[in-house]
Amino acid sequence: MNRIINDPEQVADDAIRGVLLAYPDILAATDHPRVLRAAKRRGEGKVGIVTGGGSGHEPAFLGFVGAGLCDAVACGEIFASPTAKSFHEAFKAADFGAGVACLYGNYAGDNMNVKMAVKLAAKDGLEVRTVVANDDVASAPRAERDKRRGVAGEIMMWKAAGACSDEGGDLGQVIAVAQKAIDNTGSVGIGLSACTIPAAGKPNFTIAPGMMEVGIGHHGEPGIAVMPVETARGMAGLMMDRILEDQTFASGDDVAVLVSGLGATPVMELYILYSHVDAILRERGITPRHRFVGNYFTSLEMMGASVSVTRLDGELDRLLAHPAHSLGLTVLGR
Amino acid sequence: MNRIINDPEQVADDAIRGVLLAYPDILAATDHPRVLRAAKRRGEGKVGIVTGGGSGHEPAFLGFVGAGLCDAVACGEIFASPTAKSFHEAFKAADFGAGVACLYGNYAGDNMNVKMAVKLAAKDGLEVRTVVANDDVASAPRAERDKRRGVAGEIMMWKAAGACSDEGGDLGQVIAVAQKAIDNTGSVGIGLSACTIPAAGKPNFTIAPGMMEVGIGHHGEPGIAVMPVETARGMAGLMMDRILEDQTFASGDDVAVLVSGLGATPVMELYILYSHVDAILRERGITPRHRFVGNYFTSLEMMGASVSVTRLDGELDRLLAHPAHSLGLTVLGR
Amino acid sequence: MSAGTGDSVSLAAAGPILFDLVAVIVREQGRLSEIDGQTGDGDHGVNMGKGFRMAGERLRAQGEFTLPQGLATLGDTLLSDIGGSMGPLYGTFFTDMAEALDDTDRIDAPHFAAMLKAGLAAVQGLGDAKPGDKTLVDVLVPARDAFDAAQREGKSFADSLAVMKAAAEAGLEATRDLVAKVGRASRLGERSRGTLDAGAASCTMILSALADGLVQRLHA
Amino acid sequence: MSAGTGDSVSLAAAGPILFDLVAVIVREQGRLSEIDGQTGDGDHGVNMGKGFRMAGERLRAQGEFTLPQGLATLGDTLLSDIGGSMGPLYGTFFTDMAEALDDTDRIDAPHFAAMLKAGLAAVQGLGDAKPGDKTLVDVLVPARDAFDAAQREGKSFADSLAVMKAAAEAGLEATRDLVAKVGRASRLGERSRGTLDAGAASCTMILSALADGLVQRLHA
Ligand SMILES: Nc1ncnc2c1ncn2[C@@H]1O[C@H](COP(=O)(O)OP(=O)(O)O)[C@@H](O)[C@H]1O
Ligand SMILES: Nc1ncnc2c1ncn2[C@@H]1O[C@H](COP(=O)(O)OP(=O)(O)O)[C@@H](O)[C@H]1O
Ligand SMILES: [Mg+2]
Ligand SMILES: [Mg+2]
Ligand SMILES: [Mg+2]
Ligand SMILES: [Mg+2]
Repeated sequence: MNRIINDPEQVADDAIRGVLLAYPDILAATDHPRVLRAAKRRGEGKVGIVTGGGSGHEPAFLGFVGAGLCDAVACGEIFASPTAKSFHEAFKAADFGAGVACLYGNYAGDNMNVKMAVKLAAKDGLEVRTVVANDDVASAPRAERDKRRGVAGEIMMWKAAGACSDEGGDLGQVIAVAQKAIDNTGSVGIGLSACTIPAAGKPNFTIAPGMMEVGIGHHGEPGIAVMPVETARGMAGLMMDRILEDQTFASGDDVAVLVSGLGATPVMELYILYSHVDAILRERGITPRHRFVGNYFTSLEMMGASVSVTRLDGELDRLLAHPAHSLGLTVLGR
Repeated sequence: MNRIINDPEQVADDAIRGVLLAYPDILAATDHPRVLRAAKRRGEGKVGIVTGGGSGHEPAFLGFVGAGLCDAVACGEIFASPTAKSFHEAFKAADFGAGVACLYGNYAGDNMNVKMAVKLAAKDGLEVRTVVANDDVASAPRAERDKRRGVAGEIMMWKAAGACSDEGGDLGQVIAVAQKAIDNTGSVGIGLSACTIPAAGKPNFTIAPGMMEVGIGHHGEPGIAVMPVETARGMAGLMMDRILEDQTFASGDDVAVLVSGLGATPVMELYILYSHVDAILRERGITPRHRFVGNYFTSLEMMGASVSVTRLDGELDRLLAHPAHSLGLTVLGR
Repeated sequence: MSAGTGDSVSLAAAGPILFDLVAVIVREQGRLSEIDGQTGDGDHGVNMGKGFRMAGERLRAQGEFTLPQGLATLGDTLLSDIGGSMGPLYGTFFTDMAEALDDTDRIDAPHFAAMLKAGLAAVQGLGDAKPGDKTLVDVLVPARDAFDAAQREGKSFADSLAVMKAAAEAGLEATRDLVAKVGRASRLGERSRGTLDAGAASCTMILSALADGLVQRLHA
Repeated sequence: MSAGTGDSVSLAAAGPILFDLVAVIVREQGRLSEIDGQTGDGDHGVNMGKGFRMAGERLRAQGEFTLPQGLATLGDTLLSDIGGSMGPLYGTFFTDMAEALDDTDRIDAPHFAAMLKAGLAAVQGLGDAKPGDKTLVDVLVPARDAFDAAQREGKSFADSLAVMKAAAEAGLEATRDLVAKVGRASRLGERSRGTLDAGAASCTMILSALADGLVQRLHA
């Protein structure tokens, strides 16, 4: 296996050790080896923002801890939910006396571990409220929204909620903003090649050369169609059709767009994809006011990309423009 | 070919179109389609910083245009030097009346196109001076330094020179700082898989599964050894041996370190690699004062990583800490 | 009072049963992963083996512990050190089983019934799996039903445990014909039919070891 | 004065030779890439074809042009639109050849010699390749030497051009035994021996087309 690792079982821990050495100005260790917090602790009275999820999605999740974003993160094994204990410790690390918002993605393991952790925190008297991202419109029909997976749209949720907390919002407001951000976000991914978890040593799904999987999940979960590889224009069309038909976007709408590579796709190809996403939006009278194009939410070395679109109101627009600084995202403010 | 492109011949132009749509606040078009400039034009009297090179290395080269970095960039076809005309137009776009520093990498095509462009600029009365990066210590023995390729260490050169220009340095000072930065930088890459130029449709070199190529170049140029894949610790050791033996680093030295993925390597593995680089430096009493770990200088979807180490003096240390903002690198300042 | 009276066992004497649970999971870890690999991601044995091995170490360090203390340690270890679905599911399973023995220092048939009920409720409360979804619930539900029925029929604690064990094994065997509705295997839909469920397999091992341990001690 | 006097050609009449250069490169583009593919990255034909085709379009749009005007357009197009090594090398080659015809409106043997000398100097000034490095210099140097020798021997312009053509072809053939010292092929070291050099091949085509065009017009 041509990978830069030591013991395949220790990959998640080894990576955390490295990121702490590389970025001590952004991330700090806690007493729990799988929990990191923002290096610059925020003042008392701020709502704490916590996220967490499996490793292998870097810069997600730990790359969205920092000023104007999350305060603490729980890191799992590759593609596996963090433990209940990790989430619980992350809650404690993000407790500044105003409660904690846990903003994570809709996966069975994460749901269960967060649920247990919220129970444990309640015993300590710490109020934790949750928003679970379900932005992947390809993962279930709209009528079964609660079955949809959370993917790169989570970044919009963290950004908005982090800014709201920064602005002094209380727990109710932060939760409401996070929920609004994710409710107004739709995402779709296209997979072009599989990925290999080091401990497994071989891919646990396959995408044939010349084929693409539309609607693939962040761990290779099956999509809605396997078909011959399309042009970038065609891929953008397929993804945007799904996203735009799912919610009623109207001419005159402002949106935020995030195009993320899944790991191995050259960044220049993400720019190409974005050009078509931009054109499709503008043809419909929709204006992309915030644009993020890069590797934001990956799946190890999978090839492919995801597109996320968030419909904005004045509040979300303001919150997305709010300054933020982390490994995965820096916004300088307008 | 499982890639996100339209016409394989148009990949470079299509990507430029996309990046301009996505980041109009950072990059602006010029009259020449392959030349981009910083969106926020800097004041008169500033030394202009220009770079350029083949496409497919994103975020390099265009991702290092922005505040505190380069002012304009010439973009070539994938892995091919920009034209003399492109460099010439980039010089004009970065002409604020104080001369232009062209800081690029040591490749035959780039050398020739820059040389022609400098001649063309001289006819307009525009003074352009050049520094050619040759930081890849694996590409030729130290005695033949002028044959060495420029790789990710170029980023240190752009960063230092951009900051010096920002501070009001004149052309001579900017050139001197750029030369000092690159002279004090050594880089080595390890390749773990090949990459495919879309127009070619198949890789034009190969790395066998289970094998790695130490000292590989940014376009797959042969390295110094092909050997079985090592652990992350072993890879760091091989790379650091080469870098540290090339220049006399001494206990007590301060350095800047850049670990860049070559495209497809998961970012978490770059963190693992960094942890060993950090340990090796500290064992020798060398302190990594600036650390950059991520995908800074890639080779399409090649797997692997490069390590660059720059020995710092007070001036380089200050210049690297100077604020900068571009697609590829943001430094908030201390 | 002796360890076993024929119809109850002292919780202190039952503590070491935890090592039997650890032993069977660690021993069968390869088989559990193999079963998971047929429809899931093939890591059930790895997840369980890691958690139970860690719990075993903590228990050995603890030295003396009662059955509920041991179950609590096991549950806590799973919650603390095993992510994914199994950590919280088995974690809360064992934690809540331990709590069901709060008010006693001996375990008899009614306590066992209460313990099983609490464990099942914890799993279902957290994971929402219904019988027929092809999970460990498809072992727990028939096991509980069989134990309760045996009790209603006036069977002894030991005999009821034997009945439960058989029902658990039958429940496991029956998962072969089910289509997975939750968990990773659910992605496969119809293709998940025809193989056992991994969680059901580990749950059967756990219930059997528990039953065997108690039966041994009932007449000790 | 007529187009050809036997020992000189009017630059205006020689302009259309540019279309012959374009035609041969576009026609042979596949073969050039094939040669480059044996030791380099297989794109020499693509690079040359693209540049010469673009120059052809510009020349057609220009309508009337003299030989140096045409060469300048070709050189300028290569510098503007072809990156890599070939754009600047052939770009400056043609640009400097055009400049060598600045002070005349007819081309005779001394002017041709001056033109060839200027082109070679431009290529070597920019690319630093020496004879034997397995580049187009290995065609240009023997071509120039042969032309100059023929002149010294008192041969006519037309005969000198024929001698030059033969020398260019021999120079190309001789690159087969060379080991590449510059350019991408130099990575291969010894393995680059045994095949022709791509740039030498395109250069031979260019010199031949130029010679043929002039010979035709000398007696027109
Ligand atoms: N919601 C649930 N309720 C009960 N059991 C579940 C649930 N989801 C999954 N399981 C059980 O988990 C088992 C798989 O466990 P394991 O392989 O360790 O975790 P993962 O599926 O995360 O890889 C399944 O065989 C099933 O019995
Ligand atoms: N420094 C140089 N001087 C003269 N000719 C050169 C030099 N470097 C390369 N060449 C010529 O360039 C040719 C290859 O051109 P081409 O394939 O178009 O460019 P690239 O090598 O960038 O792919 C070689 O066959 C050689 O003749
Ligand atoms: Mg798993
Ligand atoms: Mg599993
Ligand atoms: Mg080439
Ligand atoms: Mg070539």
